[in-house]
Amino acid sequence: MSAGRWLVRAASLAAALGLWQLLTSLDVELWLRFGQFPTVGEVASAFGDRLGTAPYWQDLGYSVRRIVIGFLLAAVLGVAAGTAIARSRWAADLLGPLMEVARPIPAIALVPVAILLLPSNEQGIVFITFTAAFFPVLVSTRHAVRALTPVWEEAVLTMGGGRLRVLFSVVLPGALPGIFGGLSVGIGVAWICVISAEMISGEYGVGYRTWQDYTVVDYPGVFVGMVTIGALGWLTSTAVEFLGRRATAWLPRPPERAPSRAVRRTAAPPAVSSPAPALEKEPVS
Amino acid sequence: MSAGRWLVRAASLAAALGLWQLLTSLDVELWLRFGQFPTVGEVASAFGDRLGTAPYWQDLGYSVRRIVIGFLLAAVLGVAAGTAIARSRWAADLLGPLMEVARPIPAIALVPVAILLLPSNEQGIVFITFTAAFFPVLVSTRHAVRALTPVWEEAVLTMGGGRLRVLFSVVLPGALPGIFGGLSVGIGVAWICVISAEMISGEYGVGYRTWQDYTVVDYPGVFVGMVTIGALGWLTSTAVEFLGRRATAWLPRPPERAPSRAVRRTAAPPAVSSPAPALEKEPVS
Amino acid sequence: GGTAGAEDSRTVTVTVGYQSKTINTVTAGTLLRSLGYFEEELAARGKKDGKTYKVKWQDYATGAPITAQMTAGKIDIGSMGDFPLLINAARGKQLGQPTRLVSVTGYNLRGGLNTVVTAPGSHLRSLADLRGRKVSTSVGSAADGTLVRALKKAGIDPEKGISKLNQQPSVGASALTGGSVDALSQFVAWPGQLAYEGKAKALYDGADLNLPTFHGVTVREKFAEKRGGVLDDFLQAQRRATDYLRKRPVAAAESVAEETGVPAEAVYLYNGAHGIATFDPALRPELIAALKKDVPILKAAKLVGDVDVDSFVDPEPLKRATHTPAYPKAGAAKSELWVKGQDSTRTFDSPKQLLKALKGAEVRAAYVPDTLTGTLWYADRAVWVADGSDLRAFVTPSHAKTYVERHTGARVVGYADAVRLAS
Amino acid sequence: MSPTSTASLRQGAELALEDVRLGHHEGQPLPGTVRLRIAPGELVAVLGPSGCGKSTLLRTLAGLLPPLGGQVTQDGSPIGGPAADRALVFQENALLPWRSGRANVELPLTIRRLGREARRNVADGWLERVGLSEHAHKLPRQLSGGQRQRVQLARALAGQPRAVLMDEPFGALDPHTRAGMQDLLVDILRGTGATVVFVTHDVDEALHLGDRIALLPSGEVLTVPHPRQRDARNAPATTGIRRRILTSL
Amino acid sequence: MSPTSTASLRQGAELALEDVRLGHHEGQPLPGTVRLRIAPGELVAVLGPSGCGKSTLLRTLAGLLPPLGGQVTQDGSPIGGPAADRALVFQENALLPWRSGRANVELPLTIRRLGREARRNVADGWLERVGLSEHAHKLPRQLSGGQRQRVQLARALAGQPRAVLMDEPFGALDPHTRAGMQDLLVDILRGTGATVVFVTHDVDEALHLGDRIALLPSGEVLTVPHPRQRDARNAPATTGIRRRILTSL
Ligand SMILES: Nc1ncnc2c1ncn2[C@@H]1O[C@H](COP(=O)(O)OP(=O)(O)OP(=O)(O)O)[C@@H](O)[C@H]1O
Ligand SMILES: Nc1ncnc2c1ncn2[C@@H]1O[C@H](COP(=O)(O)OP(=O)(O)OP(=O)(O)O)[C@@H](O)[C@H]1O
Ligand SMILES: [Mg+2]
Ligand SMILES: [Mg+2]
Repeated sequence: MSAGRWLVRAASLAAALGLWQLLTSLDVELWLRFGQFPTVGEVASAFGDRLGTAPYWQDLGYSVRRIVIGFLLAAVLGVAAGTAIARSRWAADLLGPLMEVARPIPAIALVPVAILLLPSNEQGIVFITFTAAFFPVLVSTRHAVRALTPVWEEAVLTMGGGRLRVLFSVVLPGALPGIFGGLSVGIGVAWICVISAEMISGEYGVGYRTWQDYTVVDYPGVFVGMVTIGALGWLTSTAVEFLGRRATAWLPRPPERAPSRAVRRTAAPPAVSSPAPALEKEPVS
Repeated sequence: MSAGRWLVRAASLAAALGLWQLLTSLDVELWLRFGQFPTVGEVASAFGDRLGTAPYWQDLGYSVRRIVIGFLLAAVLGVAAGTAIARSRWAADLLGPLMEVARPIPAIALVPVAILLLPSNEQGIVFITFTAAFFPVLVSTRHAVRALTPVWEEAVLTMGGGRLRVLFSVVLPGALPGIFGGLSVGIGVAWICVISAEMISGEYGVGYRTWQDYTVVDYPGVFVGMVTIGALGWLTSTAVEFLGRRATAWLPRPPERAPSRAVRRTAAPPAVSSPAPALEKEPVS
Repeated sequence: GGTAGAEDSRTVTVTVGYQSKTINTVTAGTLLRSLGYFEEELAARGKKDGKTYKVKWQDYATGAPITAQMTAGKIDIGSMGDFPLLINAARGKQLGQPTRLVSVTGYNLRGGLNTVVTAPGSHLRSLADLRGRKVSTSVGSAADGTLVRALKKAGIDPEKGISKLNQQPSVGASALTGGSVDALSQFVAWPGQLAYEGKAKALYDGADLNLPTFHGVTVREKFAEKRGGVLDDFLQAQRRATDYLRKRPVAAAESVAEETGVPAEAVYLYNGAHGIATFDPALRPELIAALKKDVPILKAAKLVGDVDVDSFVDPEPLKRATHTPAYPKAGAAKSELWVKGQDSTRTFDSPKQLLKALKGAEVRAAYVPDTLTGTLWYADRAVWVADGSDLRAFVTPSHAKTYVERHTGARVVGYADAVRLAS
Repeated sequence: MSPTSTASLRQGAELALEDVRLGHHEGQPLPGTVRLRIAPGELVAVLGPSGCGKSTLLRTLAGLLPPLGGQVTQDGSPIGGPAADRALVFQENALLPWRSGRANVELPLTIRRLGREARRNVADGWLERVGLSEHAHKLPRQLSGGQRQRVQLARALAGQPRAVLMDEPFGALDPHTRAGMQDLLVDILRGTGATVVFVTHDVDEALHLGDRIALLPSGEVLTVPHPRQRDARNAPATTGIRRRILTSL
Repeated sequence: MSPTSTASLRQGAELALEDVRLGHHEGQPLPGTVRLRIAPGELVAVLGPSGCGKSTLLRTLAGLLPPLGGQVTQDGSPIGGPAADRALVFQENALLPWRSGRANVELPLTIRRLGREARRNVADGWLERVGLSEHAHKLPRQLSGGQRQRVQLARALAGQPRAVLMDEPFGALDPHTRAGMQDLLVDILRGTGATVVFVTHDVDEALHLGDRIALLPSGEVLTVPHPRQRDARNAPATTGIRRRILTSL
């Protein structure tokens, strides 16, 4: 990407921050009410204070580890289950209904389940993160696999490929763009459930800390948590998108979208005057 | 779908319930610890008790209304924003970074924001539900639009179609399978955040009730909530999937997957004995 | 892992659940942890029996997750308020992990730990004004109990007379700030903290009910039986922490503030020398009696069935563990002035004297007791009444009104006027 | 704007490539440059070995690919992008898979804002002319290869372009259908005077339809002695030029 | 299992259709039934108008479409599904878009568990034979239409099938390249003795390559007098049969 585009992107973020600062420092209250919102300055100074402390980085480390483990599990199992459901009638009939009923169960509602079911709190947290990311990956994979062009599979079948071969040579690579869409959504959903998951924690984690800050109504602290989670989420999802772009490099991608110069629709043709061009042999190349 | 398949599906759910009953009533504790889990019977009786009460149905009504409004908003805006980001460099540069940073922000962390920002509690709840569903829809749409076969757009361009025409005749219909994947994920995520959203409520809502039951550690109540949310989520996502299947009816779909009878790989050929068949004119049809 | 009591033969891990933000439990949580007394006691025990003892501290926002973890056998010792304790007792029994109340952390004999507050600019003057208004509280907490009882006393039907929003305390605080509720009934730390930050003012003082409230320590029965010694150590450590808090209240408050993010001034309001809470591990009979009176309220809200308080309360371990003499019962509160940079406060016999002393002092915080209930409050947030030459402080406007009605010539004055009058 | 009225007003576009360097943004540019002027109403057949750049040439003329060098003009003004003026019949399947054959043919008419009724009538007329009335309701994937090609043809012509760029439009057709389509094309062009650039692998087809034949990559442009006369197939001039083409390819 | 050793062991499959009713599960069945026996090593060309069911026939033979009636057998046993025995060159682009041309050709070899090295050598050999050595690294979308067709051909042949079903494999090729491919095909079949069913629209191609020609939908099967002899093009028997085909279509 060009330097100019990076600039635009940075400017966009800066403008958003500026708007926030403006709205909150002027206590604007036009339908939306910014009066009680912390200003950017307050959040930034709280952020600065936290950045220097060891617990901040400890929280960060814990959360990232939990999310990454949960997400990796979700990626592997989600792709596997999604593919199975899309490809096998038995899997669709046996797993499908269970998955569909389990899918909407709220992350926080899993807090007691995780506490009761799993031997340790860490496992409980990873379990909730996993669940959050698992279903988006599963559903996207299922959709992507179902939408595959059938002729690819047919080609491999006529070469004597079996189910496994079709799976690894056609289904997975062909569904990869859709699967990566699901992974990108999945990592996002894992983060949006990090507070719910870390409610179990009792000790560390960005989500845990944010909720603790909220219990003492420390809004700048809550915003520091939100910003931190936003940044971490951005990093992880950028990593996923980057991998995705590498893995689906075969997809046609417009270079930099060609600016359409000049006329698109030529106006009324000029009067038919130009003489028919010479039809004799012309040099071409 | 055949009656047989419905049977298998029902059996699968029943088996899962049976397993749960077995594990909990025997207090199995092999790594996973079912000892403290409520049994199916306990949950069912709590469920039965609740079903008969008016508040149960009131909660249901509130939650469904909130989710549906939030989801519809998310569907419309998510598809619009996702398409814009995928198609326009400016949109990608201006909105992209903001969206990526805002995307992972936890639903619960939005509780104070929603309360401070929006005039009424209902709006706050819808806002959180909306946010939960918005990003999955956006990301899936963006991926689907980016993966479109370019020749479709080129065809419409050579017919003189402008940007809008390409949008409505190519981009949206072509991305529809992916978009519906995103909508299906989105409605699921909206439900998994219903508790976070309804923390604001203070009065009604399935999510609210479930959390309330948890704050008094009433496990059968929590499970009733989970089952209710599971069922509602299933209904809504089935509706979305159904619409999706209608809208993308043009996709090739295997009939009922043809069971591969007989030989797939013929064994070693029989000894070359069959006489060359008559090459004279044979009747064919 | 948090597998409570998990051990190889040599190592014993004890998991303690606490609520750092509920500062009335600091002697079994935040303060105890930072003082390290429990670890000290266990180390001594370890020297004797050759085992290694480890403590896992887990900090939660409310009592519910602690109870949840206890029923799953993952937390051994937990601390929480009186209503959550009853839920803890009920669920523990129900789920085959019975628990016992073994000590109290802090108490207030009149119920001053719970307060109903409104937004600073609110026009509401008394509890009766709440009729038809939106009030946020947490169902299943002592604050809800206070609200229900107070409304009944004021002749308002707690079900229909107001519109009650059941919210987490922090959600309720946001709702109050955001203006979507008219009042907030909450327990320790929130009212004091919100008032200190200028986000709320007191509307109703829980002490009006004259019913004791407290926080206590609960332990899993199985743990208590298996590791009675460790429990003794805990109670011993708690007692030492209580001693420390009573001896050095300012240092304790500052340490707690540091750990929790609650302003030290708000911590001191509750945990100070004459703070609203009195710290004493003893299971006083009046507290147990009050606990019994709470059961019907929870039952009416269909939150628990019957709770057998007598079998829940177990005074034996405390008797076994502590050998120091009991503390006296909480006495009358006094005015306190906390001057910046000081590690102890000055005490005054009357609010007027405190106001006088304010002049020229670099005040960190000034506290005055309510004339009617004795509940401590910030001098600059209190409602002042000039009665002749005397100056009297009240937590809520309705207290002041009551007083003014009874005393001819008395009138409500602003804080600035009061300060002026005092000198 | 009824289809007939516009048709009579319109006329073929003049297309010109001046020292154009062809290529795709991903690969290397194709060797050599192309210079070619196509008069309004002229039909130029393009012949050349597989992979020599015929499709690239058509896409460049259509405005889909910017030339890597030189200038591409229509009626003297540079071509900056695709336009309804220049229809392209793609070599690959470019039908929208979610639209029936008929709906695909209606597309350019929708773009020209024809009413629902008119659209349908015009589309049905075209589908009948390409022999697909019975298959109009089918989705592209339910059509045979040749049927798809004919739908594409109908779609391109339905837009009444001033220039038609066709990339092997009859490649998947049997001789009989192919002859029918050729006749159709000749008919239409007589009516509208559209300019045609036509890629084919069939030398006889090129000799029958073209006014001139451009040979890629050599760059020779040959004038066809008897364009669009079926009986001229074995005329000596035709045989001579056929031989020249076959050696040249 | 080296490619050469298997090649010499293998021989053509015998394919037979007995009163087969063709069709797709979505549409109506095609009219009539097909009866056709193809001897091992025989090359049958299939001719017929667009949309008559040629592709459907090939897909049925490949085992991709279950027949709606009748029986399809290979060497006497019913065909239950696709198998490596019967390679299909699809009419549409059936290359896997995420694999380069070479990787596509390697696919059947991977399935036959050839080693990495051998796979690459064999694939490169095939790509050279179809004239695409220089384009081996390109993705399908970076190839021209004719190049894609040739990659498909190479891929089908690389699998050393006992029967090759080809759906207009040379449709997008210029005459020169086409002739080369025809020769290649003849060469290969001589070597391996594979059975070939070959859909084409080019009557001369059918007459040159086929042992017999099946005309759809009429059902006639004609024996070619001088198969695979270039000089027999204008022989009287050939001319006669050509005329018959053209009237019959
Ligand atoms: N998207 C692309 N990116 C890079 N190279 C391409 C792309 N498309 C085509 N090419 C290359 O450009 C050259 C010309 O391709 P083009 O499609 O124009 O050939 P053609 O003359 O139409 O051939 P055919 O008769 O086989 O269709 C070929 O070598 C091809 O490999
Ligand atoms: N998937 C499908 N579903 C329904 N009908 C189909 C499908 N595919 C093809 N058909 C129809 O079946 C008939 C035979 O199609 P087929 O593809 O076999 O024709 P073909 O002989 O190969 O024609 P062409 O020479 O144009 O490729 C056609 O009328 C076509 O519209
Ligand atoms: Mg081409
Ligand atoms: Mg076909």
